[in-house]
This record gives sequence, C-alpha cells and structure tokens, in this order.
Amino acid sequence: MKIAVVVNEGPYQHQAADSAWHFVSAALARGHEINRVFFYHDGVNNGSRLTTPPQDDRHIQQRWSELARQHNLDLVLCVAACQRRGLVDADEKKRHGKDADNIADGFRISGLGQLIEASVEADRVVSFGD
Amino acid sequence: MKIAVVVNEGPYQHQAADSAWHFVSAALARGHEINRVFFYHDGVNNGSRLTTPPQDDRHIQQRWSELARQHNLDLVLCVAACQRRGLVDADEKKRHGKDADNIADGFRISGLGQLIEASVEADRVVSFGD
Amino acid sequence: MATLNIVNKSPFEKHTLSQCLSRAAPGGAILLIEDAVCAVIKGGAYAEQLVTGQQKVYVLEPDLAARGFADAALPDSINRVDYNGFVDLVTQYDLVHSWF
Amino acid sequence: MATLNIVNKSPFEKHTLSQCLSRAAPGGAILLIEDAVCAVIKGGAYAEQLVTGQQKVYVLEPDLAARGFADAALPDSINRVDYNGFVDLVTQYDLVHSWF
Amino acid sequence: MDDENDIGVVKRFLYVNRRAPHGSIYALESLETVLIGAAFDQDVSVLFVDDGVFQLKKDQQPDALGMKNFSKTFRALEMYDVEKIYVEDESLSERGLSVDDLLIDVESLPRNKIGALMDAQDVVLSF
Amino acid sequence: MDDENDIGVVKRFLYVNRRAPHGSIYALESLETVLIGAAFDQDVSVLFVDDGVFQLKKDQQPDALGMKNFSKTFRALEMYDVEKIYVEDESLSERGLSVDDLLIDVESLPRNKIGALMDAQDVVLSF
Repeated sequence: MKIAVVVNEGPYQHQAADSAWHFVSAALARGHEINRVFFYHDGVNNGSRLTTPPQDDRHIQQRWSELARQHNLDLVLCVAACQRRGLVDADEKKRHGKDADNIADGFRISGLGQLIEASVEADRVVSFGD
Repeated sequence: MKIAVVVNEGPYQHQAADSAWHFVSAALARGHEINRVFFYHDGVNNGSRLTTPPQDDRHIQQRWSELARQHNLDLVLCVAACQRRGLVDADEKKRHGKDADNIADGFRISGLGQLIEASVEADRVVSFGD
Repeated sequence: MATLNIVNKSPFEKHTLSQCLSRAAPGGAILLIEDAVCAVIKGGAYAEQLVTGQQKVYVLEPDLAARGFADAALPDSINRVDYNGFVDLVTQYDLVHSWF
Repeated sequence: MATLNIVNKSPFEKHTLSQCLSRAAPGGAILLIEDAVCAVIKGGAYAEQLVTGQQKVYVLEPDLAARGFADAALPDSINRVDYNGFVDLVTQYDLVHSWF
Repeated sequence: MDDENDIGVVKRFLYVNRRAPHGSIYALESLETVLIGAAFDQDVSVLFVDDGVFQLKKDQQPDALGMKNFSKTFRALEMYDVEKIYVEDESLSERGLSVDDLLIDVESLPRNKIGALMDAQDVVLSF
Repeated sequence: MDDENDIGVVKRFLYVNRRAPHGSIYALESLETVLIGAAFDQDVSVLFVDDGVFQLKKDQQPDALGMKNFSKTFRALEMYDVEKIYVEDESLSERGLSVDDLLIDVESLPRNKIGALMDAQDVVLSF
C-alpha cells in the first residue's frame, strides 16, 4: 500500500518526530511504499545537518537521512515553514542572500503542493504532531 | 527592578517567543533591568539568522537582535539545547566539525549555569513557553 | 509571599488553568495570556469558575483583542491589563509562576 | 468507511481524547500513542470511559513500556500493538485521523 | 484552475481546525494548506471544532501584537471555490459564541453529525 | 561544591514537573537544570504534580524507542544533595498510582499543601 506521512514537529522537543520515523521504518519493513514524508510547521527542523545530539542519544536527522538513502525516500520540507524557521538549501541561500545553508542530505525544500499531491496519490495519509 | 526571562519555545510555532519579546520591551521601557534572557528547549531556535519570514510578518529574530543592540541585552542560548537543535556559533562549529554556523547578532551560546546565575541575581524570573 | 500565576493555554484545550487554580495559594493572582484569554468570555464554560475570590484575576488586553474580544463583556471581577500592567504585576507580587 | 483515530496526548494534560471520543463514528478505532498511553492504566481516571463499545481501542506497546507500564494490567478490551501492528491498522481502516 | 496543478484525481479532503488562532501557528498554516488544496482542484471541506471556532471570530485585532490578521483570508475562501465550511454547534455554545459572532457564513452541525462527516472523507488533515 | 559556581547567595528554587516523560523533552531538560542548580549550591526543591508523577514511575523502558532512560538519574539526586523531593497525593491516585510505583523515596503532599510550598520559594521554574 502507498502511504504518505506528515511530520509537524521538530526533533527532540516532542516525540512526534520519533514516532513518525518508527512508523515509516516499520511500514517500509512490511513492504509498503512511503511515497513522501512531508515536514510542515516546526517539522522542518528535522532537516538541519547542524545538530550534534549527545553521543548516547539518537541522532534524529541522521536517522532520517539514512532511511532516505536506503529506501530512496522523498523527504520534503515545506518552503514557507523553512523560511520562518531558518532552514536553507543552496537555492534558498541564493534567493534570500543568506551566508550559509543548513539542510541535511536526503531532504529537499518544496511547496505545500507536495503535501496535496502526496495525499492524492497515497492510499493513506498519517500525520504526526503535537 | 532586575528581571530574568526564560523562553522555552521557538519563533512562530507558538506565541511564547512573541509574548516574551513584548514583555521584555515593556519592562525595559518602564525602567526595569533585564539581566538576561535565557533561551532553553526549542527557545534556542529564536537565535537563527537564517530565517526569512514573509515581508508582511514580524521578524522575530531581528526583533531580538535589535532589542539587544539598543539595550545591551544578554541573550543566551542553552548550549545543550543548541546541540540537539542545530544552533551553532563559531566555537561550536569548530568544536563539532560543522561546515556552517547560523547564530544571529546579539545572541551567545552558553551553559545552563547561566540560567541559575541569572535567577539568583534577579528579583524576579518570568518564563514563557508552551 | 504572594504569587503571580501566569496561564497561557486555553482551558478548552488543556487542563492547565484548573490545575493552577486547584493549587494556587490564596492572596495571589492569576494572569491569563495568549490562548488562556479564551477562559474569560461571558457565557463560556470557564468564566464562572475563575471568579473564586481566592485570587485576583487579570487578562492580557492585547491577547484578548487579537482573538476578537476587545469589546467583550467580562465578569466584573476580572481586570484587563496591557503589557505595562503585566510588568507591574510581576513587580508587585513576590514570585512569578508560569503554568504551561 | 471506518476511521482509525490516533491520539497522542495524555488525557490528564489535554482534552484531546475526550474530544476525539465525542465525535468518532461507531465502527472505527482509537489508537493511543506517545503520552496518550497514560489513559489506559487500570485505576486511572480515564481507563473506564475508553471502553465505550463504539470503537476498538489499541495502545502502542513500546510507548507503554517507555513509561513503565510494560507489564501493567489493562482493561480487557484494550489491545496492545507494536509498530507493525500500527502499520497494519493504518492499512485495515479506510482513513486515518490524527488528533493532537 | 491551474493546469500544472491538475493531477487527474479528485479526492475528498477534510481540514480539521481545532486550535485557537494566534497562540500557535497552526490556524495560519492550515489556511495556507486549504488554499493550496483548492488550487489543486480537490474536493475541499473545512471543519472548525473545539477551539478552532475562535479562528472565525469577528473583530480579531492581532495587529497590535505585530501579528498578521489572516482571519480576513477566510472571506476569500469562496473565491477559491471552498464552499463546504462547517462549524460544530456545541463548540460554539460551550465558548459563549453563536454563528452571529463569526465573520463568514458557515453550515453549523451538531456534534452527533461530525463523525459521519469525517468518515465520508478520503483524506483528513488536522491542525 | 565547586568554587567557580559559588555566587554567594542562596535562594530557594522550586522545580515543578508537570509533564509525562518521553512524549516531550521537558522532563529530561528539567532534570538537567535541577542538577546544575544543585551544583550552584542553591536550596533546591523538586515537585512532581499532574503528569509529572509519571517521570518517577519504575520500570521505564524507552530504550526500544532509541530514547535515553534518564529516569535512573533521579536516583542520583541524593548524591547532589537534592533531598527535598515532593509528589502530590492526588496526582498519583488520579492516575492509578501510589508511592510504591515510584523509583525513589519522596515526600507525598496533599493538594491543599502545594500552594504553601510554592509560595515559600524565591524562584519557581516550571517544565
């Protein structure tokens, strides 16, 4: 079955980002397709490569990037949410004249239309938030 | 009177960051001293210079930086919270081998001891969160 | 010692307000900010239980106005304050306790 | 059509669970995850009202274990699922609705 | 509307708004999603329950806080062919409100009809 | 303890924990603050009310979720001279719990004594 996933919260503050990752992992292991993970609201903070969590804790961003690499997952950060929260890729850096970017491997920034499109194409949509 | 302020939430997602800024502005205008604003939990996300909110919306990070410049405010981001959430200054960049930093003017990164110290030295401690 | 209790969550969404009211010591105050201002609307389910007589109750005017209640009738004993009034309350009470 | 309703907040903290239960259509299910697992503890204030007979009730085992209730007695009609079971529920019901 | 947004399938989307405005960004970002969903020619319904009914309150003045008064945008929903807008009766009355307090016309539904509305959807997005 | 943390003034700090563990980071980050506060030789009290009492539940196993089992650290509070640890009776009983379910010894207080405890502080930090 084809499942789209929405993540509305950032890493560590709330469990939503963890729950989403465990759900996506389990769904893939069970042979389902995750056609997109859409990060909205504070969810875009999952995509920063600048995090350095304590060594004895899970690395939420790296966990997502790794899953994306293994399963060719489409991890999309909402562009409007990124602009409010400071998530920047090379294009956004240029467009807004910023001096740095911080997006992690396996994530891309795109519009809200990607959420609608993923929802239309999927058999189920599952949201995680606070 | 000397007042310490704690901010536990990031910009835009919850109103806490707005309420804290309005409170600090009003307290300063009324002649009180704000001995420190301590950003904890997701609050550290207030200190990213990479945000580009819509033109017709308030710019929460710039508002803090401006207030710090005008009043010589001490804006401290908790280092452990920064590491979990990807807030990085020049020192942290070097220490963790990151390829970029994103801290805004007027903010500095330091330890939780700064919260205790500010609370001991202040006549009042006011927290904003979710 | 008297405490200023600050509540910022709607009582229709979270239990914070009643959890605060059930503990707050007499002689203190409750200041409602952000979504907690929804508690004071006359005819709403929480306006009456706010007026216990144990604490003074204040509501942050700009947060009330933001939600469309600038001109709303409030129970008599609930006082509106602006941010200057918020600052004054912080200095008038001995201790500030934020309930999220 | 039958809906899987997912609730993730403790009923002691937010009203989400009762707000969900008061709307959810018969024939659907409620899955409790994250802090919402606190609802199922026997002797707690919410365990009984969960068992309405209108919906099947599931609780996410790893979230229950995380909070120290791996071996806790639950009301009979509440079923434990792991993440595989969570995935299966998503596919078995026609629609998923997350309540925050 | 827009050909590039034509993805050939029309699904029933329900947007559920359960939070007060301004205390968090969910109301604003939900509205942005509703507008995008409509631009994709999907079958859009919008439901306001619980504190979500405050989003439609008349006379919102967040300007003094430096925040956007996006409540005016609800009036534009019709232009985007978003016409199925529901409010729950009990959510209003528990909060001391009536439909007269709202800035747009809505269809009000009793609580015991909400479950059927939800069950009739293909996708539910809740904010 | 540590000379560099000696700031000459001792205040009464109350840390109020009102959230369940693992669903959000507040419990963990509150505990970190308590430990730092104790290292600064302040007069520390810690109160668990509402869902905060779940933080002290025995047998927490967040490891399967890849999350830290920081509940063991509560046992170390004594080593940091944090000895005033309070739990509210009613918060336990409403949740089907008793002090026997908790992983450390605490002083339990009835709800009607909590206000006085709060009023007796110089600083209240709530998480």
